[in-house]
Amino acid sequence: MSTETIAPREYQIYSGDDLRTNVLEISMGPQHPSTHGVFRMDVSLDGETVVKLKPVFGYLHRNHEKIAETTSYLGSMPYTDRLDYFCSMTNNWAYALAVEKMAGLAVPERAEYIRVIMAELTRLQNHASLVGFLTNDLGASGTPLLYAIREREHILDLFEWASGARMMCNYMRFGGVRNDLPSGWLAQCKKVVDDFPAFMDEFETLLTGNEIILSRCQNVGVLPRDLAINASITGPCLRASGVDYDLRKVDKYGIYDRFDFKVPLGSVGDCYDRFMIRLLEMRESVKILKQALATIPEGPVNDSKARNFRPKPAEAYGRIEGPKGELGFYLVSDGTPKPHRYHVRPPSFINLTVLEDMCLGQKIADAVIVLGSIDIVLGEVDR
Amino acid sequence: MTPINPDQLIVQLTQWALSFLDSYPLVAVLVAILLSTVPLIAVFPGCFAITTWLERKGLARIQNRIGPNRTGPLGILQPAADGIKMLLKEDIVPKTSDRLAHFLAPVVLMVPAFTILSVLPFNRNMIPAAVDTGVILFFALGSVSTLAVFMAGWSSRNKYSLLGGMRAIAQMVSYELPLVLSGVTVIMMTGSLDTTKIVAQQQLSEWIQSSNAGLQCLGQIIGWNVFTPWGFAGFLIFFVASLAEINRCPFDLPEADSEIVAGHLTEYSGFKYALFFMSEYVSAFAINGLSTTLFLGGWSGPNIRPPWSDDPNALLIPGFVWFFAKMFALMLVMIWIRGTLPRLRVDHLMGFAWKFLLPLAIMNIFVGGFYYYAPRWHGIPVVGWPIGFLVMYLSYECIGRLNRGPKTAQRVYHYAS
Amino acid sequence: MIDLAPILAKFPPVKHDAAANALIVPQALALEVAKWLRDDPAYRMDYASNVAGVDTLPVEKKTKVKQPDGTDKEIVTKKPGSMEVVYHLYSMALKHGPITIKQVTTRENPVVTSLTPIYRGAEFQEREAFDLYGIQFEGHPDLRRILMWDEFKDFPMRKDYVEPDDYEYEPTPHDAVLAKAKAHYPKASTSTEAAS
Amino acid sequence: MLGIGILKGMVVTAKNFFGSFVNKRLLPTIQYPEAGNSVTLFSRNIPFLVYDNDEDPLGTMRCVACKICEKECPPQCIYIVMEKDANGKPAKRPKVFDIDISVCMGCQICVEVCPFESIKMDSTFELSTPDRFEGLLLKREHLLKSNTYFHKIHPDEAQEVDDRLAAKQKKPAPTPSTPAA
Repeated sequence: MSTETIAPREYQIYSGDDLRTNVLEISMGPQHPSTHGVFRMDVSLDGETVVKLKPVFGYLHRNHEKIAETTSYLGSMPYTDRLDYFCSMTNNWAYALAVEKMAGLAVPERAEYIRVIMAELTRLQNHASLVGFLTNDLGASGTPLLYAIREREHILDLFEWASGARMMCNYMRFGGVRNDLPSGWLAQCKKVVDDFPAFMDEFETLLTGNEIILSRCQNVGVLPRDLAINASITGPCLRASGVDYDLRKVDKYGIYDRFDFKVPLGSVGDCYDRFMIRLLEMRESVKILKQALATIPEGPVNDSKARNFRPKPAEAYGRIEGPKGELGFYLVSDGTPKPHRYHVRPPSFINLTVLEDMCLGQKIADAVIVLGSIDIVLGEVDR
Repeated sequence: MTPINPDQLIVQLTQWALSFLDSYPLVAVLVAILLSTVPLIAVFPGCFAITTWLERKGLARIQNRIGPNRTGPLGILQPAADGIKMLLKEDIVPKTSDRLAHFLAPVVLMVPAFTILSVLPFNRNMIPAAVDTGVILFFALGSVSTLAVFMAGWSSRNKYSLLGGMRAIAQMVSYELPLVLSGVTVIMMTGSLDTTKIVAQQQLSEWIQSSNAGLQCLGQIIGWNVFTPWGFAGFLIFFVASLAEINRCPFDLPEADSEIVAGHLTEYSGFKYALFFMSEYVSAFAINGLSTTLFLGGWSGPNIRPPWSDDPNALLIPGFVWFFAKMFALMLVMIWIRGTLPRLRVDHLMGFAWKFLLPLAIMNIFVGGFYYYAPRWHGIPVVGWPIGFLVMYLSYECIGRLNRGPKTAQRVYHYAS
Repeated sequence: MIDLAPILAKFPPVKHDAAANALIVPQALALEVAKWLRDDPAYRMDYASNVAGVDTLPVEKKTKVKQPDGTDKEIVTKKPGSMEVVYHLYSMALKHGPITIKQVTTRENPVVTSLTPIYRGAEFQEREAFDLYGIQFEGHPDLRRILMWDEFKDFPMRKDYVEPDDYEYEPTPHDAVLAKAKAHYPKASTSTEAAS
Repeated sequence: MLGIGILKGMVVTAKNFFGSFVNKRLLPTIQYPEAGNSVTLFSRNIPFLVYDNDEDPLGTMRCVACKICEKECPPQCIYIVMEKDANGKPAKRPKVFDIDISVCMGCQICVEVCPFESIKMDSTFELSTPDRFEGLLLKREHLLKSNTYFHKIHPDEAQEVDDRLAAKQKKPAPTPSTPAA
């Protein structure tokens, strides 16, 4: 690696004496069909080619961190649902993990299994819908997305059954989960997980070989390995660039060391790799789910002491491998029931750092799919 | 009194009506014009309404949805509801737009869309304008739509619209070439630009004249151009190019919603938008009608003589039924494609036209020439057919491979140890 | 846990905060330490995971101590406030971590050294700390507001931040909210007030 | 061959097109409101207050106005005023119990912290109203619902709660637990 940071590339506009063109500045968003929420890109175009791109966000900013600092530790849990509203289960887990790390709470065995099951189900539905949204950005009129949403409904039904809500689950608690799984839940979950590979096959037949997707995604929005590391990219985007860094393997948080799964790696780091890595990760998640469902023990699901506790002055940084990347919570306690500092490290926020680098010199249509392949959720970017 | 011929009923009725005006030739001409244009203006918007309903229902089913089902049984009144909604919407014109061009664009798009319908033979003796150079007229008038789209894009004073307009020009001009060249093969074989002659050429008249009902029926089908190697390749090229010409998915770049919002349509609303929308569908019908005429035998179809008639030209099922059936079948394929495929990128689009379709279309002309002169055995093209097919297949493979290049390929993924 | 002794030995001004297991790095040295941490083969801390600003208000604690003569004497202990920027560094190459480094500065004039020249990944998070805490990062290539709009003047994450009084009507105002509502809508009496 | 991937994709969509006419799995839409809604026995939406006896809702409401839920509610949407009897002594009953459902996010934390099992989650959802302010402010009268209703919407949970309360009754006089920090 070089000694200095990898600076953004510059795009040179041809400016011969005989040819003079003007740069077209377009403000894509916040109301635009494909900016995944209220996200804005200030794009400068040379014809159709992107010469400058600045991401602008904050339209959904509600100062989540400040709210958390004025409420109790438990009171922030439902707010974490609303960070990345696609993956409330993993958000809950990341926060619970940070608090457990800070306060030294233990999690019962069954609760750990439930957490793994919920997190992997979340990963399945997030990746499936992301691939759907990506194809929407590519211009498919919603067909793959609706197939993904069809499958996602089954997973959301499971979430609702366990937690009472489909998206804002608010299910994990410090030292466990809120309530035990209802009877019959595990059997239904097994059925959903067993049905999932059939959907994956259909999905892959529909998408992976399609010549238009191949030509649109391959060698577009390349994120080099060194830049990916230097810019703190995490999650599938990082692994698509060929870096073997999956927190489930590195940190082995929870009980991930008990499961047998593999980490798929890309080689080029383009949109197609990011897209394929997600499809492959879904297959691995199905594997984890099958193992977890087969071995889940009986027992308590939460630590009754963990309610309404008052942590000692301490600080902790807890992180998990969310579907979008490393989701971390940095907590500082000063001994009061409210956190002194509560900071979220949102993966989609930091993954946007390299958006400009990936889009420069590409067409405007590519900028849209590069953004789609990063997988951002504005609830998390803006907080 | 000739026996009733269901096929020619409408034509006969028209002639009967006009016979009253024999003494007023000027009025007769005017009435004749009205009688051939009014049905076009009445029928095709109806077809447009049915197609929007079909598209919404079909896409919905492809996507595992139900589709519109609240307006009437099966949502059949949805087009009417859409229409009412569209007409009641406020007509918004951007302040800085070029008002005249902004107003004219939908009109300029609509007029040629309807005009080109007039050279399509819907049935025997049923062609609104029997022009000797029908195909030329079709292409010439059809390309006016490029101008309309650019007018819309430029006059809106919206950057997305401008990009859409520029894309539209590049795309339509490029795809005109393979479109025309694949049609040229048919013109070459027929030796005429007259659409009625092109249809007649696709009918095996000896078989139809014979007394065997099976042969009569088969003779209406077997001669379609699409069953020859050059016709098949030409049909595919023509169909793909026509998708681009009418901005249908996967070539809907001028109105690519995920990239440039709605392209040239971004600043249109209300009635003007409805006109745009309808014109696009009418041009889709027109171009599908032309590809039906050129390659799918026009109005001819599996048809037999009515039992009461000895006239070799009398047919039980009117020809325009077959014509519309084929046209709608092509529309359904377009809907199916729309439900499946993502959009191309602008440079791929150009590459596809110039580096893939154009060479193939030129190759197809040579194959057509070879087929024409290749020796036949009892009129059956024993040499021309297989060799023509082989050449077209090989050139498809080769040009396809040359275009794909080493860059895009299925990849093998590895797992971290 | 990573052995921090070599860093402390190499950079004597760097202090170790045992409670948080963090390195307190003086601003002048921050770039150098970060670069060394990134490139040293034993550490290879190539991944700046988390960057967070922390604001601590000055604390004034009054304790009464009984004097030998029986009277109470108040002892006032003052803890000065501080502004910190915390970096959590990990290594993707060696898969270990974290090393927490902190730059501590004053609340009145918060200036620290930006680590963006070493870690591109810190770019947005430092901008966020600038936006919400008003911490100036020296050497940051593009220090602009990121979440708040450009015209916004205040720093909302600071502990002494006072919300502006652009209060929106809420049907259940009570306590602090009620006071604010009363100030904002002097005449309007809310339904709950009437009920209670 | 160029185009094979596209053709395969078209076969998939064609299968889904025809499958949607025969396979229920391929047409998962529920026609609300004719074919029922998607509320399950586990859905939670907004809180309600439980009372035991249908004859006397106000007399048998479980809430004692301890204000724990008001304190713990993350978006601060609950407002409670305790009732005072004739002598000005606090009666263990709320006089005002308002929930602003335009603020409530249905997180269920009030249910978790309530020591008296008096606030539970409802599953109604058709609460839209043209009145943005008063219409979305649910008062004590709106919120009070019987235990029978609770049994109807969440039978398992209601049974558990009843069992817990019965066990508590057996024990000598329960002391209301103090609000935790």
